[in-house]
Amino acid sequence: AGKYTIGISNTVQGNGWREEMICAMKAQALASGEVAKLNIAHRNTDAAGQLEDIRNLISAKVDAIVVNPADPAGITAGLEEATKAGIVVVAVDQAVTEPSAYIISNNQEQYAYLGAKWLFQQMGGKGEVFYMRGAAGASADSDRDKGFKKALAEFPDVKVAQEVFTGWQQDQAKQQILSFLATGTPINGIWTSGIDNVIVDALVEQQAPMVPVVGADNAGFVGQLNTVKGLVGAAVTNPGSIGGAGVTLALQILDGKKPAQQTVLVEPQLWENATNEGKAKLKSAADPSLSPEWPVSISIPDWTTYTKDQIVACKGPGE
Amino acid sequence: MTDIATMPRPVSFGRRLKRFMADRPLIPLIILLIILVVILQILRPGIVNERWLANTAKFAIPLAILAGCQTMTMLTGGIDLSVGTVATMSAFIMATQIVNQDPTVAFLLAMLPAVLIGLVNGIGVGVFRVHPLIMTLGTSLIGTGFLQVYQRTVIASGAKIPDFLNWLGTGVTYGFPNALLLFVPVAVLIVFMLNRTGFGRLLYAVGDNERAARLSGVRYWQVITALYILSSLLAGITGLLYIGLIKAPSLSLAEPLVLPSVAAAVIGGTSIFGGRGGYMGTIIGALILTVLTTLLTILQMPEGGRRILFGFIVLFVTAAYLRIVEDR
Amino acid sequence: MTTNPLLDATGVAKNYGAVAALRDASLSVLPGEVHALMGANGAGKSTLVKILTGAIKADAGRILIRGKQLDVRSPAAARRAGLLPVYQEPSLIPDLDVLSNLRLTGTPVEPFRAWVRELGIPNLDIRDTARHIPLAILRVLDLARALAVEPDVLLLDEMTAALPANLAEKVLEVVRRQGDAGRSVIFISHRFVEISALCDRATVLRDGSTVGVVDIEPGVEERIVEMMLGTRIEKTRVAARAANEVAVAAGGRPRLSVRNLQLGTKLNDVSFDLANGEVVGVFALEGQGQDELFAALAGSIRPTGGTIDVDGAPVKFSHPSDAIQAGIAYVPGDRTDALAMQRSVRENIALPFSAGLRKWGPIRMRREQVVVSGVIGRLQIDTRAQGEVQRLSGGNQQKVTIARWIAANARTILCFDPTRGIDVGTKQEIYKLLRELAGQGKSVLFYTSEMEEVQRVCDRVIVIFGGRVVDTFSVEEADEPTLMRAAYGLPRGAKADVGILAEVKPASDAEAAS
Amino acid sequence: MSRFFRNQGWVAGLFALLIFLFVITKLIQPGYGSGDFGSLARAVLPYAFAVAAQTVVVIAGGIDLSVAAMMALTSVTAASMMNGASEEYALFVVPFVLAMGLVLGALNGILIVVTRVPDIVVTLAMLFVLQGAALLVLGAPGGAAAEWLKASVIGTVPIPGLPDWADAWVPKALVLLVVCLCIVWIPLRRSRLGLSIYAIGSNELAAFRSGVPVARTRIIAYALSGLFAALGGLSLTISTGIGAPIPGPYLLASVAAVVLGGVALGGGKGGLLGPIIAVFVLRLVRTDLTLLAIDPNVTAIIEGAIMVAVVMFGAFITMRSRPAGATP
Ligand SMILES: Nc1ncnc2c1ncn2[C@@H]1O[C@H](COP(=O)(O)OP(=O)(O)OP(=O)(O)O)[C@@H](O)[C@H]1O
Ligand SMILES: Nc1ncnc2c1ncn2[C@@H]1O[C@H](COP(=O)(O)OP(=O)(O)OP(=O)(O)O)[C@@H](O)[C@H]1O
Ligand SMILES: [Mg+2]
Ligand SMILES: [Mg+2]
Repeated sequence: AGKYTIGISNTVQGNGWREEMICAMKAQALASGEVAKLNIAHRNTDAAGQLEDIRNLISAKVDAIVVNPADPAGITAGLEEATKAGIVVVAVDQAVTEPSAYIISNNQEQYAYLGAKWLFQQMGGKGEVFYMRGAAGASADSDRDKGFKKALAEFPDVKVAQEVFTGWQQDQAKQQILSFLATGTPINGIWTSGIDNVIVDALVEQQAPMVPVVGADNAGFVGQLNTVKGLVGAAVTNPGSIGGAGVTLALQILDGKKPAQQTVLVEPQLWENATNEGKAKLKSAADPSLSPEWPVSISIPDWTTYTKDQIVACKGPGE
Repeated sequence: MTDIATMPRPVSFGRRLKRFMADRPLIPLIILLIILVVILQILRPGIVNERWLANTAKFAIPLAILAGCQTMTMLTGGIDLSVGTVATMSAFIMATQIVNQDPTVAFLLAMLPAVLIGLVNGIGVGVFRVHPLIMTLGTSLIGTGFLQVYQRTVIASGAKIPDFLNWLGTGVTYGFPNALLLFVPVAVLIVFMLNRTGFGRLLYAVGDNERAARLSGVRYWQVITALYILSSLLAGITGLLYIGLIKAPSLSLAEPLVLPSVAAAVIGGTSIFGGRGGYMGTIIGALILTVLTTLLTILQMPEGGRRILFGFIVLFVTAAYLRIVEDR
Repeated sequence: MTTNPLLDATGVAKNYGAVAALRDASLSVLPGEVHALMGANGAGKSTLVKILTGAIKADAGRILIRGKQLDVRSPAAARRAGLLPVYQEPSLIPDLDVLSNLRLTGTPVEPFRAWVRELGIPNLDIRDTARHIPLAILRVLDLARALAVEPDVLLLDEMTAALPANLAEKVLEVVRRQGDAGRSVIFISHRFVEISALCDRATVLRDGSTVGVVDIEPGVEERIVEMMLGTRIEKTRVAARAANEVAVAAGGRPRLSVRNLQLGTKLNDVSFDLANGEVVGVFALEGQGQDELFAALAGSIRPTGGTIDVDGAPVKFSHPSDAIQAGIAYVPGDRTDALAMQRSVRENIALPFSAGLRKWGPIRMRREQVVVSGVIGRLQIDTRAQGEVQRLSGGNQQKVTIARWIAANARTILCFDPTRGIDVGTKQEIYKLLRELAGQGKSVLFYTSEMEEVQRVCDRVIVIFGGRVVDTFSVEEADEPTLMRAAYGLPRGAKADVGILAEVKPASDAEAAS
Repeated sequence: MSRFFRNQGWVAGLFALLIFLFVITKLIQPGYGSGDFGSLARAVLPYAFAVAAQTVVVIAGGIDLSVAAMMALTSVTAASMMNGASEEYALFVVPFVLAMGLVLGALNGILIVVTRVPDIVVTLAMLFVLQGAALLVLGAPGGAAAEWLKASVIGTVPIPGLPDWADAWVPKALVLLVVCLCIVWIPLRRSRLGLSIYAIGSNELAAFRSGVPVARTRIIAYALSGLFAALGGLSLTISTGIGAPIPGPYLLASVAAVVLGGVALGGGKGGLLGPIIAVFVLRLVRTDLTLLAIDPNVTAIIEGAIMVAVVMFGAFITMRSRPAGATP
């Protein structure tokens, strides 16, 4: 058994990406052999609630806290208190503004930019795009919006036909795409903020003309990219396994191996099925045994050491 | 002097119309629905076509069934906030159990938590007199917790949507969504139950005056327990229908339907204080909400503006309906 | 007339949808007068009071107060104009204690306490929450609260209906003195004794219109009844109970046999029998345990001791449905306890049909319709507003509570003050009905707050005092002084030396005359 | 004495439960000290204001579904106004935001009174409207809070004459909470207005007939609710230093705490102390679950079960305290 207690704070429960992140944290803690106990605060709440959780973790005297911040700036006070109490703080998935914290994050702006740029190229640099965002008012959503707008600026002939917020809810997204299809407005591409497989479903169901679709590397969507006839699309990686990487980083720091910089960005990749090379990547990435909401990139080279069985088992040390 | 009061005054056409509508509260509700559809058609000419109608029905049906659960519980002065969780649980269990179970077994397993949660709700509310809001909120938290725990045991085995549910959820036959095959009997049953069966009568009576019902020999806990089990069962079935429609088993699948289901029942004229209301109004309420959602989706405006508009339209529709219906 | 009226309302009309509650009501009250407002159930008395006091808005009409036209828009405005009502339903806030209720209405506390004592409640704790206070006391508190602000016009809507004899007596005394002190009182009651003892004049309403104003003098009751009932009079004339009408042969074991019933401190030792075909009266002052007795027999509360036998077999009721199973139905005194107010008359009457688990299935609508309209006809329920029971007048609501059990064909009916707030005509109907039921071999236990009713319906009467049956009389023995004496716990044969008894006059109202 | 227990027994019981939980906490984590108590007080702050907001309207016989959205709107408004502004400017921002809460709350009340639509629908509609408005103010979390405001909930209040160790147990956040609530509540509770709020919740008809201006009282109750919600929104901005347009989990939490605190959802009964203690209980349970490192999926089950169990227990003792059953 290991020697450290690691605290984890996460503020979204019940979505596949976050569940994978938690499982990655558990699996990595187990695989590292250095962690005696995980102390996980995992519930639906806001920044104030996350502050509460962080302070509770401080009270519980953990050695490190890995946090997926509800907001980059909103939990500064709690992170500062943690650092003062000698606790190592690592933020995953999103950056935080607290300077003492270490950050290992997916680059959300780049995520959107990469996918949007590919999409606009597929559309031949012109036409109408259906822009399906995440949850209005969430910071990850506004970061992605920046990336999307950046790409849009590079393609002056591409227009946003309609912008909707899916709230990252499957049912809302499906209802929205169906409503939109019913209007008969012609579109040339669909960009989604990770609620992707229901969109393809809807296109198939309604026998609507297939247009290029960009989504995330969720197992369901990756499977569709491989199998659905006529579907051209791209999955942009946004690994939930970043959580495991966060645990690794925290352990490195605890062991005295501080990284060179405070911030490590995991750059997204894009897998498309328009080229043979891309198809091959998608084939190898596909994993039909995973829950369709889980990202298929279940590990991050150099950062995670667990096996697929371990993350799927979703067991931490002592469980 | 006295003549003014005693003479039978000629009743104006407006008043007659108003009284006509007041006696048939469904008519103004339907008119409000039609107005919304017309607005939609004006904003996006051509949108109201066969396919749109089918899609609207598809999404309105699960909402309407859940709103049926709310209608029935609200008649007794209660509310069932656990329907979202129950529907999600049934859907998720179905999708994960079908992978290596017989469909019948999977179905029974999927309905098991529904029955259990309904039973616990019923006993809590009916026997221990816990406020329904707290009781169902509590069981929905507990249910969510169990679902999370369960979810971890099936990560490796994946999920599948049974073809039948797929057909039921998304299929269309001669322009009619297949979901109607489930919904029409359910709706007829609920309406019949509320109006023409002893149990339905008791729901109204218990919600109106529990002491009076008791003195008439009604055992409150029996009615309430049966009610919450029924509500949960309906929610479970809705979950199966919904997973056939959405085809993505998530741990929060039906949660977004909970508040709208309450809203649909209230817009449809059911009183949250009990004793008053009916299911036909609720169905139209669900349709109104679904059309409204479409309307807002296709509107080009900032999300904040959309929500503000949504709020005001809901308020306006309900207020207009009340104005028309109440004859004071 | 020499003096100007204090309050003068003319041409008041009020419609509820298709129902005309008031068509053309007028009412003129002189200073210092106790003015009766009379009318059959549903005539519009309560509606008129509500309009006069701003609780609802009239559709038409003119209201003058001290000769000035005032627009009384709310109860608060009426209060400022010197009009203070005691409505037919208690209006203390249930969840506030009495003191807070006083503060809410800005009522001075000391005068209130004085009035409460005066009205015969010596030991009121004003920190008690209104919800926990019995109905009769609440009515008195309502009155005391009104009296405490010394209104110019006091409007009392069936103030005495829910009161036991001793409290009613005090109320009448106080009201009479109001008149003497130069204040006006509008007094609504269905009891002619009270009207004749108290009032100077009476305005009579029928079907929402004022049909006459009469001075109260001996013998005027006949005329009032005529005006009140109009065409209904003929039916009412059918005499109540022929003196020789006796119970059908009460052979065999008693229908209901109660032995040594105990319930906490409320019931100490109650034993009596109720035979098939018999109407047994229960007479008691307020709070002697009669509520608990009825509730225990109805299965509403569990007795702590004693036995109840039905048809010779011991029973233990743990829920009203057990009692109903045994054929015992309970008509509570407070109709808000018995009715689903937002539901229709039909549903309310048919409610017991669906109660049992086995009856949850489809309803045979046609059969139900027949049964329900049968009892509606039999009790002459005014069904103009039958869609919702809450829109019926108080008296008609009361009838629905009884109709339910007639429809369900209950073998034994426990009636707790069933004629509370019922007009003379209907009262007669109910007396007749109860006798008819007895004639069919059914049995009735009948609590009443009006002594003369004992004479009209009962075969025997038991008197309860302090939670014990203190005496049992046959109907022939049960004259009012005897009953009163027993109700005060005085042994039989003692001298009638209690002050209040001296004032009890023999019944001399219209009903007796008919 | 017996009346005290009848009226305050529930609150006393809750308080005992709270003390019990503190003992448990100390046993789980012997190092639990004044600093941790300060954390608890800060965590309680937004919940407590949300619950106060809910309590006022529930006592008045209504329910406010817009509490959390109101907090979000006031929070983003405060945060965006203070963004880049001087420290002194916050002196203006605070009263402005409070006034905004008061006015928007009153708007809730006015809409209920004018449209005669049930409270639950009006506040549900307002939930969307306020959410939309919050999104228009700030499209994503952001803004700032003045330093002195942030400092106002950190640390402890030195009370003259008290030894340092005792001072350490008086966190500023707690003092702020108590002061804010008392300033509004205590004078209200004793006033005729306060009685009127209870009266309309207890029996609206009786209240009207007692001369209570029902409409005005209802509007004031909602305005007060808005004021408390604005305090809650401010406390969010103060503790996080930003404003977030997505409402936090305060709506359901507030309803749950109201019921746990002994306030009847029908209105007319209860006080503010019970719900506030209930909030402390719920937060402390959360702390204990974290200290014990309970599996996060199980915490949902435990929280739900505790909520249900406490209310069930309450119902149970009420039933027991009436051995003779309901009087007729
Ligand atoms: N809210 C209402 N809606 C419809 N009808 C009503 C309403 N309130 C009263 N009515 C009707 O108005 C008529 C007069 O009722 P009101 O209560 O004034 O009678 P009342 O003379 O007081 O009778 P009682 O002696 O039985 O109390 C009745 O027919 C009643 O059904
Ligand atoms: N649904 C109904 N509609 C109308 N009248 C009814 C209904 N149910 C019962 N009754 C009448 O109520 C009275 C007694 O009811 P009760 O339920 O005790 O009958 P029962 O002896 O169980 O008869 P059954 O077996 O027919 O239900 C009978 O006069 C019966 O006609
Ligand atoms: Mg009346
Ligand atoms: Mg009477």
